[in-house]
Amino acid sequence: MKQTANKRQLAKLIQQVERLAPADKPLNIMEVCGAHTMAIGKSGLRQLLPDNIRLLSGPGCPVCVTHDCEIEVYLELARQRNVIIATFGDLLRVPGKKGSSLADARGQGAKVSVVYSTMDALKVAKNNPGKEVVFLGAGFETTAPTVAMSVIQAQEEGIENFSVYSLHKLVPPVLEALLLDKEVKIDGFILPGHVSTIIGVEPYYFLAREYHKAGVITGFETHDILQGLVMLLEQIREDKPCVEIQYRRGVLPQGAPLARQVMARVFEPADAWWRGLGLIPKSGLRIRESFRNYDAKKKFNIPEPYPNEKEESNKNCACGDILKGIKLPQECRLFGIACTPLNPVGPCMVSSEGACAAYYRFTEYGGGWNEAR
Amino acid sequence: MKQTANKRQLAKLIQQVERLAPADKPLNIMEVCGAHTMAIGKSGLRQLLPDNIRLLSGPGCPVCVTHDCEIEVYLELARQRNVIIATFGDLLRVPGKKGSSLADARGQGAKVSVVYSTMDALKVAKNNPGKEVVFLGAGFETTAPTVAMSVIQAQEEGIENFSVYSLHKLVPPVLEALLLDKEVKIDGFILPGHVSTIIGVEPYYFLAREYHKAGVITGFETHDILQGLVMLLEQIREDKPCVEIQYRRGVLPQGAPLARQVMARVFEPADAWWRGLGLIPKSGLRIRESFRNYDAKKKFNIPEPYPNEKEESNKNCACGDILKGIKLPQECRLFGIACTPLNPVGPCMVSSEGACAAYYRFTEYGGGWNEAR
Amino acid sequence: MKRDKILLAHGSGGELSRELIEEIIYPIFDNNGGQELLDSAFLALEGGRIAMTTDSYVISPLFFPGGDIGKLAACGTINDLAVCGAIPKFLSVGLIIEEGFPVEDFKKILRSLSDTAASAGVLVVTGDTKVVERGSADKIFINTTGIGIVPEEVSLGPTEISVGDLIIISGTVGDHGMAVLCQREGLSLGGQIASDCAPLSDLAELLVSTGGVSCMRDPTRGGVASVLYELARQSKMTMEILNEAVPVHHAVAAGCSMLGLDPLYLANEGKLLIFARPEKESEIMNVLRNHPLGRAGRVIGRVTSRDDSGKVLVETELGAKRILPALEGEHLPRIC
Amino acid sequence: MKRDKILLAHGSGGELSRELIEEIIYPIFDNNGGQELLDSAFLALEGGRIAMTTDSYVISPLFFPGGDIGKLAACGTINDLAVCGAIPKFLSVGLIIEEGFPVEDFKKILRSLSDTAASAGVLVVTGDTKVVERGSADKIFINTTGIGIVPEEVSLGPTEISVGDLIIISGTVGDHGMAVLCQREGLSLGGQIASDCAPLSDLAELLVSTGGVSCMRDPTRGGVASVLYELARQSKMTMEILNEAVPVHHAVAAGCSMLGLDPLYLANEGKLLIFARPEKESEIMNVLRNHPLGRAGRVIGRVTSRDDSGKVLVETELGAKRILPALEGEHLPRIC
Amino acid sequence: MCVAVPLKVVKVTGNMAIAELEGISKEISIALTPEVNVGDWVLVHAGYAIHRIDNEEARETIRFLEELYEANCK
Amino acid sequence: MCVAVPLKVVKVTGNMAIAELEGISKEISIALTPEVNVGDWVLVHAGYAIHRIDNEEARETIRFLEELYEANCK
Ligand code: SF4
Ligand code: SF4
Ligand SMILES: [Mg+2]
Ligand SMILES: [Mg+2]
Ligand SMILES: [Mg+2]
Ligand SMILES: [Mg+2]
Ligand SMILES: [Mg+2]
Ligand SMILES: [Mg+2]
Ligand SMILES: [Mg+2]
Ligand SMILES: [Mg+2]
Ligand SMILES: [Mg+2]
Ligand SMILES: [Mg+2]
Repeated sequence: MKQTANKRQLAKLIQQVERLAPADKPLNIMEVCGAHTMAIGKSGLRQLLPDNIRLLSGPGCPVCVTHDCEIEVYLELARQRNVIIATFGDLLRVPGKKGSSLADARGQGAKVSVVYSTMDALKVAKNNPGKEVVFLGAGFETTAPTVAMSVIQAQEEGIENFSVYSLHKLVPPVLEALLLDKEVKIDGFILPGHVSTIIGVEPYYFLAREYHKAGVITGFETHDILQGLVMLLEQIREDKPCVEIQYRRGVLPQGAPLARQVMARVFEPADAWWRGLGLIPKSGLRIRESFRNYDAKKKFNIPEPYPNEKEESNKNCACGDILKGIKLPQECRLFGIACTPLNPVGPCMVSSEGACAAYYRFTEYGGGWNEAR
Repeated sequence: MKQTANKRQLAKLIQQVERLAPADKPLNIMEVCGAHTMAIGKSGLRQLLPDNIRLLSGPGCPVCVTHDCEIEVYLELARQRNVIIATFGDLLRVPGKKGSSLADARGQGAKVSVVYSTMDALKVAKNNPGKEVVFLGAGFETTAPTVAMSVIQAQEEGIENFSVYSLHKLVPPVLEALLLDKEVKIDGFILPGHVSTIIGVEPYYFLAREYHKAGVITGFETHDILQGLVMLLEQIREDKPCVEIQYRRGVLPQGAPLARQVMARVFEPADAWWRGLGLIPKSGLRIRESFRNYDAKKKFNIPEPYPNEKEESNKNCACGDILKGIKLPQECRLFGIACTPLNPVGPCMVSSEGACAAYYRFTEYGGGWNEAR
Repeated sequence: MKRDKILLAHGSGGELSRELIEEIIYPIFDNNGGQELLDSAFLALEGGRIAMTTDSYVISPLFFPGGDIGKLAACGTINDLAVCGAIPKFLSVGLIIEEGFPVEDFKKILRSLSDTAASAGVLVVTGDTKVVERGSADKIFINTTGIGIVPEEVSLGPTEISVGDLIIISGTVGDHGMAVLCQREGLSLGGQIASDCAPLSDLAELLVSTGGVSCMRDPTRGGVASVLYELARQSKMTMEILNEAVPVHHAVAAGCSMLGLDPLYLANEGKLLIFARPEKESEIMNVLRNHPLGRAGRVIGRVTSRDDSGKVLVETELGAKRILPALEGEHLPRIC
Repeated sequence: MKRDKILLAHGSGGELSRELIEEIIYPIFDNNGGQELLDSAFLALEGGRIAMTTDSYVISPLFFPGGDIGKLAACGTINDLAVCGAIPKFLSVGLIIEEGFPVEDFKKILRSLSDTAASAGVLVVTGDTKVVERGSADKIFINTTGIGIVPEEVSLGPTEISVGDLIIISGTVGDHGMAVLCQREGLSLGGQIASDCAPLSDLAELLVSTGGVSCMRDPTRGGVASVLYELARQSKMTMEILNEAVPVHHAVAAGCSMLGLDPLYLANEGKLLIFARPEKESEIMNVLRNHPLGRAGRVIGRVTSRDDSGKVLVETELGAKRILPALEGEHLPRIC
Repeated sequence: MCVAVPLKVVKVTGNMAIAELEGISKEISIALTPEVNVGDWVLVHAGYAIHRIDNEEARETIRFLEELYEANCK
Repeated sequence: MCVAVPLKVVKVTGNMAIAELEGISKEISIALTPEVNVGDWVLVHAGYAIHRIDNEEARETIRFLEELYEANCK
C-alpha cells in the first residue's frame, strides 16, 4: 500500500512543475504540515525546484507551536512528586520559556513516561495507582480523536488517576490567522494529509472563497508532494483556487465523521496561544465540562487563561512574519544569536525542519555550511 | 568510660575462676544475652575456662528467637506494594519457615529500609507519605522503650503511615520457661546487662527464690564477664543463690522507671511464640488498644494468634533442650544436615554465636574445623 | 557546557554526547595527544603496540532476537578493537547487577558473552562483580575492556581517509536497533529480523590484509549517520552517500515507517563501515562477498573533497543532495 | 547455588560472593587455568608479561572524607595491579551515569580520578560514557580496567606463601570503611579520620624489590579478615594474627563500638597486607617506616602451618586463640 | 505533522486489531474505524486506525504513476 | 543481646543531644533519660540514651581492676 515512484516518474513530475512555474513572479507555497516539511527535507526537493517557487514551512508541527508559557505549566506539573507525565517523544526536547525541556525536568527528577499512544498512557495510569498520570495532549485534528478516545476509555473503566493536559491545536484557524495579515505573501497551501483524513475538505473552503488562495490536500511520498505541487500550480496558473485532494487514498471529502464525533464529545474549540504567533481565536481544543475530571487544568487548578503569562514570550521572534512569507530567518534579530537549534526560541527553530532551523543548518547565515546542490 | 583490663588483671581473674570451680561436678552457666555470647566468643574465654565449667548460650538474641511463622507474616507484609519495612539490620538475614529472609524478599522487590534507630524509621515514614512504613519491633526490654517512644512520637506528630509489628520478647518469662523443665541442668545465669538497665533486679528474684539458681547481672567487657563468673561461682560454692549486680556502672537496682513507664504506656504483656521454644505465657509485648492505629497487626488485619500456623515449625529442632543444658547440638537430628549457618532452622543456629552455630563452625561435628586452643 | 545536569541525551551518541566528551571529559584526561576522539587506545608497550578499549553495556531489553547483553558486551568491545586494526586478544568483564536479578538470566548472559569471545579467539581474563540495591541499577550493566595486538604495518583512522575513498557498508543497516526497538515498543517482528550482533574481528582482519582500508568503524549507537558525521569532522572531508545504495532489510524499513525513524540512525552491532582505496574496490568486495558477515556488503558512497568543517551529503531518490544532520538527543519514535 | 536470585550479599565480598564466583562465574569462564581466584590476569604478550585487572566502583556516598569515587576508582585498580607485583601503566575508564547527575560533581570525580592516576604515573588511555534513566543507576558507577607490566623476576601470590611467613599490615585498619559508614549512618567524624584511599604502587614496588614478599593484597571490601580468610583457603595454610597487634585508629575503634562492628571487617583503600619471608623482616619494616603510606606498618601475625582447609586464628587479649569467621552477607550496623 | 502509516489488518478482536507491514505487526485500536475488517489496509496514527484505505482510491495513485511512466517512455 | 555504648553528652537540645566517643559524635534522643546534662556519660542503645552513668559506680569497676592489679603485683 506504500507507493513509491521511480526516478523517471519523479523527473517527469519535476519537469511538469518547471513547466507550470510562472516565469514572471516568484510563488510562495506553504506546506502546512511538519510531516511534509520532513519529507521535503529528506528528499532534497527544495533545491530542485525552479528558483521562483519557494516552499515555506508552516506552523504544522504541533509540538513546535506549543506555547512556551504552557510548557512552563507542564514542567511545573512534572515537578510535583505525585505526578507522572506521559507524553509523545516529540515533546521531550521542546524548551519552555526558561530554556529547559521535559528532558531536563526528567534529569532533575521528574517522572516522564514516553509513550507512543494514549493507550500506553492509560496503562501507565493503571500500573501506578498511587500516582497522577497527566498525558500531554499535543497534536492537531489527527491526534485529538485518539486522545478523546482515551478520555472516554478512562471514564468507562473508572481510571481516576488519568488526566489530559490539552495542548491541541486546529489547522484551519491558524491558516486564517496567517492570511488575515495584509502583507502576507502566500500563494497556495500544500494542505496536511492526515489532518484532512479527519476533517475532510469543507473546513478549507474559506481559503479560496475568502482569501483566493490555492490548496491541495497532499500525501507524504515525494511523488505525492510533486503531484500536489503540480495541482497547486495549475490552480494558480488558471487563477481558479479551490480545495483539491491529491491524497485520495488517505482522505475522503467528508473526512472521518466518527472520529470528529468522538473529538467533539470530549473537546470543544477554545482560543489558544501559539508559540511565535500569539493568541488565535478558536484555534485550540479544551476538555468539555462533562469530562472535567479528566482535565488536568481543572484537576490541578491551573488558572486559565494564565493572566500575565500569556503575553508573547519573546517579542523579537519573527516567526509570525517568517511563516507569512514576509521575512526570512536571517532577518530575525535573534537568529543564530539568542536562537539556535540547541536553544531555540520560536517554532521555526524548535522544529528541526522549521525554516529557521533549516537556514541555520544549511545556509551561510547559520552554522556556516552551505546548502548543497 | 569504656574500661579495659590489662593481661595481668585478666589472668588473675581466670585464676580466681579456676580456684572457685568445683572439682567434683560440672557446672552449667548460661549467659542469657547474645551480646555476652558475642563477647565471650570474641575473647576466646570459653577455651580458657576449667573443663567443668560449661558456658551455655541462652535465648538472648532477640532476632534469633523470632518465630519463623511471624517471619512469614512480615515477609508477606514486605511483599505488599505499598509497604516499606523498616528494620534493624540484625533481622535482615534471619530466615522464615520457608528458608527465605528479608534480604531475599528485598531481592525480589520488597522495599526494606535498614535503620539504626526508630527515629530513622519515623523519618522514612515522613519521607514516604504515600507508603505504609512498618517497623519490625524486635528486641527485649532494652529496645522496647525506644520503640514505644517512636509510637508516642508518631501519635504526637500525627504520622499516620507508621506502624509497629511487635515481635518484642521479655527475658524473665523465658528463663522461667527453661527452668520449668525438671531435667534442666543450669546452675546459674550470667544475666543480661542492658535488659537489666531497664528492669532492675526485682524481676529476677524468682530465680533464686523459686528455682534456687544463682544470678549475676553482668557487663560486657571481658573482665566484667570474668568478674560476673567469679561472683556466680561464689554464690554456688556457698549455696546462697541470689541476684547480684556486677555491672553497677550500667544498672541500678531499681532499673529505669521512666523507660518502663513509656513501655507500659504503649505495650502490654502477651503470650508469645519463640523460635525453637514454642509458646511462652506472657513472654512478649503487644501494642495496647489505645495505640491500635500504630499496631501493624491491626492495621493490616493480621489474625492473632494465627491458628494452624503457630505450631512448632520444626519439631525436630532440639534448641529447647540445648538451651536447658540437656542436649548438645550434635545430638540434634537436623544439625549439620537440614540445619547449617547458611540455612539455619532454630535460634541456636540462626545466631552466629548460638550454640549450634558455634559447634558447627568450631568443632569436629560441624564443618571439620577443630576449635583452636 | 550549558547544562548543569547530565541528561539522557549526554549518553546517546549524538550532539550532546560530543559536547560532554569534548568539553568535559577530554580536557580532564589530556594525556592522549592527538587521539582524543578515538574509541581505542594505542599503547606502546615493549615488544609491540597493543590496543585497549572499554565499553559499558546498559541495554534494555537484555534479551532480544539475535542476542543478549552478554553477546553484545563481547561483540562491542571486540569490534572496537577490530575496527582499529587490532587483533583482539583479551577481555575483562565488569558486572554491576541489581539485586534480585535472576541467576538463570545471569548465567545465560555470561555464557553468551563467553561463547562469543571464544568464537572470536578472545580470552576473558579478569572480571569483577558488584551487586547494588534494587532500584540502584537497571537489572545488569556490563563493562568489557579489551586489549589486542596491532600489527606493525597497520595504520587505520580518520586521518588516513583520502579524497576518493569509497564508503562501504558490510551489510543491511539498522537490524540491531530495530530488533531492540520492536521489543521495547511492543512491535512483533514475526521472525523477520534479528539483531546483527556478531564479532567482526575475523572479517576486519581479512579486509585490513588487502591493504586497501584507510579507516573502519562499527556503526553502533547513533548508526551509520552518526559515524559518518563524526568521521567527516575528524577527517575534515566531505562525504557523500547514495540513499538508495544503503542496504536496508524490508522489515527494518517497515518498522522505521511505523515508528517514524530513519534506519541510518539505528544501531548496528555486526556491521563494518569501511573507507577503502578505490583501486582496491574489487579485492575488498570479494572479501566481503566471501565472508558470512559481509555477503550483503555494498559501496554506499565516497569521499568527495576536503572541507575544514567536514560534512556528509546524501544523494536522494530525486538526485538532490542534502545534508545528513547529526542526531540531537535520543532517537525516539515520533508521531509527528 | 541454592538461591535463584542475586542478593546484595552476593556482591559483599563475603561467603555468598565466593559462592557466586566459584559456582557460577568461574565454571563459565574456564579459560584461566589455575588462576581463577586471582583478581588480576597475567597475560603472556610478546615482549613480556603484562597484568590486566578490572573493577567497578559503586560506592555511596560518592564523596567522603579523604576521597571520592573517582580517587577510589583509580586507587582500587592501581592497587590491584600493584599487589600482584605489576607496575601499573594504563587505565581505561567506563562511566555509567544516572541522568540528572550534577556536572560539577562529575568533573570533580573525573579530576580526582585523573590526578590520582597521574600521581602514580598511570595514564588513562581510553574511556566510555553511558547515561541511564533516572532510577536505573545510583548516581554514577565507574569501571576502571588497568594494565601493568610484570617484571621478569617477580612472582607473588597465594601459592608463594610459606609456613613462617610474617603477616604485615602497612598501617591502621578500617579507616576507609569507617569514614564512609559514618557519613552513611549520620555519625560525625569531627575531622578525626578520613579514608586512607591512596595508590600503593610505589610502596608495593619498593617492597617487592626487597625480594622478601611472597604475596600482597589490598584489603578492600570485607577488610583484613576477608582477605586473610581467602588467602588461608587458597594457600592451604593456617594463619594466626594477634588481635592487639592490629593497628586501629582510636576513632575507628570508637565508631566500631558505636555501630557494633569489627574493624577487621572494614574496608581499606590504602593499605597493603603483606606476606613476608621472616629473614627480610627488618628490610621490609624499613621500607614501610620510610614511606609516607607505610609509617604505621606492623607485623600482625604469621603463617603457622599447612592445613588443607586453611584457617585463620586470632589470639585474643586473654591469650586464647579463636577462629576468625568469614563475613556472611553484608557488614551492617547491629543493635544486638 | 502527523505521521500515519498504511498497515494491513490481519486480526480483529473487538476494538483492537493486529496490523502489519512487511511481517512486522503491531496491536492497534480500531475504535475510531469500527468498519474495518481483516484484509483491509488502514492508516495508523499514534496506535489508532484513523482511516480505512479504499482500494480503488489507492489504485488511483498507482495508475497516475503508471501514466507518468508511460508518458516518459514515449 | 542489646548493644549499648557509653558516650559523653556534649550538647543538649530539648529531647535530643549530641554525644561522642573519641571525637566521633552522634545525635541521640534523651527522651528516656531527661535528667541528662552536658558532661554526663550515658549508655546509648539504638539511638536512645537508656541510662545515665553514675561516676561513682563507674569508678567502682576501675577500683576493682586496680585492686586486682595490685594483688597480682604483690
Ligand atoms: S530565529 Fe528563532 S526567534 Fe527568530 S524567528 Fe526564527 S525561531 Fe523565532
Ligand atoms: S542444629 Fe538447628 S535444628 Fe538442631 S537444635 Fe540447633 S538450631 Fe535447632
Ligand atoms: Mg570502545
Ligand atoms: Mg563500542
Ligand atoms: Mg565503536
Ligand atoms: Mg573486583
Ligand atoms: Mg529496575
Ligand atoms: Mg580487580
Ligand atoms: Mg579492587
Ligand atoms: Mg584487591
Ligand atoms: Mg564507548
Ligand atoms: Mg537514585
